[in-house]
Amino acid sequence: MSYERTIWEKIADNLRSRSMWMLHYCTGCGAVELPPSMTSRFDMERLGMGPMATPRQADIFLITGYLSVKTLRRVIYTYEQMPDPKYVVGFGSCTINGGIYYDSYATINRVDYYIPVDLYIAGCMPRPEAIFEAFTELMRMIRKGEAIGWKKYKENYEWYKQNQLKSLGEVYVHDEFHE
Amino acid sequence: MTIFKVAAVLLTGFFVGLTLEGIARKIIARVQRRYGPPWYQNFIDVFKALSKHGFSHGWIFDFGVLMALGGVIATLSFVPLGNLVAFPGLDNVFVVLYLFAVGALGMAMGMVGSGNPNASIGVARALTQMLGYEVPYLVSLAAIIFYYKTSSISNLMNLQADSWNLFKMPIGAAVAFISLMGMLGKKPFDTPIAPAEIASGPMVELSSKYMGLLMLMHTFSIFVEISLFVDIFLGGGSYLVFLLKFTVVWIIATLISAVLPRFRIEQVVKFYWRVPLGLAFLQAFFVLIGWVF
Amino acid sequence: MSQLLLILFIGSFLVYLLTRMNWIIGVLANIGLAIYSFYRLFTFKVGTSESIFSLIVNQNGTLVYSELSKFFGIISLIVAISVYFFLINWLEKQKNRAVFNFFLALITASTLGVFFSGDLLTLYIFWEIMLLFSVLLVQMGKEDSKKAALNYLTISLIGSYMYLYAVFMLWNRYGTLVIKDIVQKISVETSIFKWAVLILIAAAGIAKSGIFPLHTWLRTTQGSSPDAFSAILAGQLEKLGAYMLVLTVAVFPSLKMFPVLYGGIPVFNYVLIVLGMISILIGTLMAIKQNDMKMLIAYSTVSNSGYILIGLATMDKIGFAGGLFHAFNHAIASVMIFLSFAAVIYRTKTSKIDEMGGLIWKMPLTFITYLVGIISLAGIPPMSGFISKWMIFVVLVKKGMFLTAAAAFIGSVGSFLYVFRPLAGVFLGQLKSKHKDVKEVPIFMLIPMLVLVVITVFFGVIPGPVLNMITAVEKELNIQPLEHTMTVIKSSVGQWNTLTVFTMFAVGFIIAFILYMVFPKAKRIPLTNQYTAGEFLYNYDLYHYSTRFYAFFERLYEKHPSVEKLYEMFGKFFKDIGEFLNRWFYSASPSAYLLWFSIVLLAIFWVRW
Amino acid sequence: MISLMIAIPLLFAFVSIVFKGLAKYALPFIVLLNILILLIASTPVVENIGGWKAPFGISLVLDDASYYVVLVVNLIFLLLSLIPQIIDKGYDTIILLLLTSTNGLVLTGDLFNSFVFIEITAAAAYILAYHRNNPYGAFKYLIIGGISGSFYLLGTIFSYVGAGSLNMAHISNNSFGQLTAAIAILFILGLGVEAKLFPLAGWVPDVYASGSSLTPTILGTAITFAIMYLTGRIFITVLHGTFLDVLYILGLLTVIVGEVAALRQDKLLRALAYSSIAQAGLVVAAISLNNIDSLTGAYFHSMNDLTAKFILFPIATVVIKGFEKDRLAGFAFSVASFSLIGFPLFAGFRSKLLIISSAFSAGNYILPAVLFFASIVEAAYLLKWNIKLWFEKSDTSNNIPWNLKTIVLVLSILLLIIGIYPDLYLDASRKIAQSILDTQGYINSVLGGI
Repeated sequence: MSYERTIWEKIADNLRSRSMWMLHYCTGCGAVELPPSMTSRFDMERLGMGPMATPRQADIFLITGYLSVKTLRRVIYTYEQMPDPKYVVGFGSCTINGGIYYDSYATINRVDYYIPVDLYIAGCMPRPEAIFEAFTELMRMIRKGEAIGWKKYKENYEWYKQNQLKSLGEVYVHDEFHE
Repeated sequence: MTIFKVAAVLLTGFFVGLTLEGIARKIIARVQRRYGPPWYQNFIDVFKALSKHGFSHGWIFDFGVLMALGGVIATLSFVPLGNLVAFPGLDNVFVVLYLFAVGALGMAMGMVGSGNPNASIGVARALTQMLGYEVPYLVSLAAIIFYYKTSSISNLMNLQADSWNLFKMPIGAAVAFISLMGMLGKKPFDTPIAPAEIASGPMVELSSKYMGLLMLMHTFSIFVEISLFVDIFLGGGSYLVFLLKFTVVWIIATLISAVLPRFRIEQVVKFYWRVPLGLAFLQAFFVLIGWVF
Repeated sequence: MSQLLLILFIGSFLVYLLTRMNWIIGVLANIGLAIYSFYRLFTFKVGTSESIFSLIVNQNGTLVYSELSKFFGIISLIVAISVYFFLINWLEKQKNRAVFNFFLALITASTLGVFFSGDLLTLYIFWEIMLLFSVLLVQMGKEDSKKAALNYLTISLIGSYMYLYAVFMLWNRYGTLVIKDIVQKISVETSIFKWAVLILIAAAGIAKSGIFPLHTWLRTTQGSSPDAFSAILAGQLEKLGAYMLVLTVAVFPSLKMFPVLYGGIPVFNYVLIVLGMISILIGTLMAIKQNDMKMLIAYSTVSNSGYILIGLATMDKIGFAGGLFHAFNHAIASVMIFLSFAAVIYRTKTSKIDEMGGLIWKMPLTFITYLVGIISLAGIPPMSGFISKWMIFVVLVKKGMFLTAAAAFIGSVGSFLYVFRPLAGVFLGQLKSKHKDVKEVPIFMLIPMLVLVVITVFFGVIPGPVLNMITAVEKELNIQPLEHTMTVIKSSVGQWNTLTVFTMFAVGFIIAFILYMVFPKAKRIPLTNQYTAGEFLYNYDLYHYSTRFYAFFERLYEKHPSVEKLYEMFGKFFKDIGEFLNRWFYSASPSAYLLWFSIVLLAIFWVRW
Repeated sequence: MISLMIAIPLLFAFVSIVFKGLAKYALPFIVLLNILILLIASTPVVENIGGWKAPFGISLVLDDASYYVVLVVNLIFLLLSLIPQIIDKGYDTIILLLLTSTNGLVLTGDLFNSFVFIEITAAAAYILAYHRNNPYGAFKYLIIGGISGSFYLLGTIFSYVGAGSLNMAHISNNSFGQLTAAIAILFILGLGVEAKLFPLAGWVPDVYASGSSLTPTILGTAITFAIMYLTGRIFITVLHGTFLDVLYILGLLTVIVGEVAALRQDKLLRALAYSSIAQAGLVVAAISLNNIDSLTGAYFHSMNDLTAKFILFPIATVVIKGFEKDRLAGFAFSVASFSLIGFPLFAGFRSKLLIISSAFSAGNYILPAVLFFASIVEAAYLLKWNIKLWFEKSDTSNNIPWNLKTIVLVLSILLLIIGIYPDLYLDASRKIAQSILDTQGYINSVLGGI
């Protein structure tokens, strides 16, 4: 399902698909797959993609492993710091259903409940070929205007917030020592 | 009439600058035995960045970015590109260099205005590095101005019709090239923008539109610096010959920067005030006693 | 002129009485006096000379109104008027206000006296009056201003007494003290005499404007004196030093008197240029280290006085004009900066850079004044500061003085560093929680600041009027005048047009503004919404980088020899001798007295027999 | 007639032992009587005591120099008498004795007579030094004073052996070969202690800074001025300028040492004591230049110095803490210290100017340099005290008696007037200098043309 877009939106989406800057949230064991995708064998840069140091400059938010209650807060905080339009890519089975840690008390089993994920990459740490297949799929979705996770987050913001509070209690941790 | 010349200069700066940056990324990729992005990748990046809905940190943040871009555009308009000279008599070397400082100060003020200490550290490093590379550069330029008795860039360009300054004053040219590397902020001297240490330094809080404007400013500033070097040391000549020389210098700079690691900031100033400054004084001494080839 | 000076001196007593009654009327009276004398400056006909009270029995003091005194008089009165306007609100928090106002009025009167004086002794008298009352004013500042005032007094007295020594040498040899006659006589002088006289006279200028050997008082005095007065000190009193340097270099024709050493510059001027170079380097490198913002600008005054001295000493048509114009720019810029600091201290009660931050959101107009001030002080194009620095660069390069040029470049690029430190530490960055309720300074403090901003920008774009005054001074001192039109400055090496630079900057700004408006509007987020690598911060006061701002650069010259410690050592050395004398000679036992008694007896015997 | 100026105060001094409180209130009238006698007498007057003709008997000489010196000394005593509260119970007789001996010292034309008067002054000074229980200081002053008195006596004896008589004019009339060197040395040592020259002036700080306001006020001003006159008289008129260069060197040393020692003092009175040493040294150095301008400058400077000291010492002893309460005393204190430093528009500036220009015209470049060094150091510590007293927060400052306040105010205004129209002091000091320098005139007036 895709929203109708103005001509400028179409051109912008086309540009956005060709130059995607990534912010790696390197948690768990997924991060080790990213260097091979950037170096000479697979070379992510030929698709116009490159790693960025701060969320302010990033378009894609790569979550590369399992999320615990503590790290989910950081994910939400960073997600809200990224400028629109932003896309989230879940990396590996840990983000899909908690992976091998699904039954632990602290693991977040479905990232989708808390922040809108546009694309999942299956595999208990997918190989670079799978990553590239996913990225080309994401580029197609952006060009077609189907990657609208950020719009969904804005529209049903309360639902997401409610989920987050239900599992985390409070997103921004208030530390009584400092107040 | 000058409006068209200025427009021509700015458009050249925009198109040639961005394509050359794309080519540079291609060269670095090939040096690392990668395929590398298409040559027009930088155009896409700039317009993608401009098209996003970013965040602003208050009026000083916006004013700083505008002042930066405005200052650099003003500087570029004064720089002659080969025989395309927007303001024939008024392009004084010191005016161009210190007008460039308006852009630097604007960016510095805007970035620190964002309130992020990474930005302040980055700007402090940028200014210290500027102190490093600016002094030898100005001394070598002073030697040239003293030799040719004129400080207007277009005159300097025409006066070296017989043999380029590169051959007349090789030491001065070497010093200027090392300072050029510092000015461009290429790899050995990119301490202010070190992504690993201070999260891309001043650019830490730059979201969409501001990132795009800063990339434009970066392109224009690269164009100003290298065209200054080409005009003064490589003779300039006609417009296309100028662009050719520009590309050659740019490729050499990229090749050097592709293989070198990053200096620490103390080492930058210590290096600049020891080797290039010594060479610049040597060159000045040679000019004084007339040893110009 | 003597009538104007009389009015000013009597007026200052009047100001004292008025301020005792009600301090606002007193300040207004002070402003009235300053504006009246500013008006009278324009009505005087250049070249008139009058006589003033006689001192040595047959010698009559003379007052001469030359182009030079008009130029410097205008600078000091612009500074005085803007600071007096500033006092309307600021004086409220200063204790014993009447005396403060009284001394300020006296200092302005005696400064004008110095500029008008036609003979060396009258100049010395006004110089000493100004010195005495400025010392009494300096010590009304913070607690350690008492020590600073004594330090300032000692060094200034060293300068002025060396000057008096030279005056008497001249009086003894030529029998006259009027500057015009001395100039004729001394230019034909051959012996070592003229070296000694000129060095001694230059000493007064060096002490007052803070050039290398006698610059240590500036840091402590500016640091602890009352804020409004440090603006006067930097704007008005430094220009006295500049006037004295003009006296030694241009009025006494150094070109004719000394053999040319290098690049058309006489030997004596070259010695001054070396001092100027050293003070630029010291001023810049020490200013980068300072944490107290007023001390930082004090060191920038040392560096800028170095520029003025180098400009003047080159005695070239561009260089001399550059030196004078830099005196004008530095006066206006340092007054703007000190007034903005006074406004900040008026509100936040501290002058340490690392105790403040983010004040731009609370005091935007003060920020604009400070910004324009540092752009002019650092010499960046759209403002007037750049024109004078450009002139000095051009003359140094034209004459092939590469070492001095390198020092000038280090000074100008270094000034970007140290002017940026208060900008980033005090105004930008995170707002401290204790400064949450800081308001902008009252209106009467803003008016002078903004007027100075307009002046700087105007003379940055159209330097014509000031350059006309400077060329008139150059004609008077028979130096070849500078060719310039209202906005184009020509030199044998190159020329540029200040108006085109400004218009191109405006065009560039408009282009950027259009780009800014075309693309989607950005959402304004609060100051505490920062990229913190995912961490939750609770105390945003600490999330501000301002202590040891250039730590990496300062490490390069950490163990530098400090001249201040050297002078403190001298002070202590004198005190130790005093201690030794007191113990051995004065509070000793009677038998010791007899010992010294007999030693004197033996000494005379031995010598005389 | 002029011998009455010595006789009456002496008479009242003895009478006052019998009637205890009498002298304190008689003092003003005695001094007024002296001044009256002076005004009547027209210079030059030579009075031979007991009718004996000049070279044999004692003759009191009142020429231009001694006229003005005695006038100044008596004016100081008059001012002192106007503030009776600082004169303690038994000390009024001592003051009368001091008045007699100072008048005698100045007026006498006879060397031995001057020795006698010096001893009386010194004796009175020892007792004054003991004022406010300062036993050790007074004892030290007694020892060194006695020794110097004996050297002065030796000098008189040698000159008697040489010239055959004790009359100053007669001694100066005939020269006695290499004996003059010995006489000059003895007189240097004899007068050096009283004139506070460098190694000999050890006693000054302890005596002046003993805390009593009477001792420094009178010793620092009247006695010093009389001694300066006597040094001039003996070394220039009598000994025709032998050993003046030794005096010059000692004077310079005193200036430097006095200033440097003053820098370290943390008590105001002691600092002022050192300042008076330095000023005395400066005056002696100026006298030793031996030309009309420098002598005028020396005495002009000495007069400014004593006026300033007459303001500084009483205020320094009375006011311990700041001037918050009484701003008038503070104003006077500041004016006095500015005149002492030599800021323009104050009296001190004029006298320093005169000394420097005379030194330069005499081709001497060292004295001005030392003078400038001295003024820098003096400015440093005097302003330190001024700032400390004016601007320190202080509540416990006992108030100054009204008559002292009026006198001090009048004197500070006088200093200001002298600063602008110096004729009052300048003419007096010029006359003193002229009459000291023309020895022939002195001899003719005393010996009546033999």
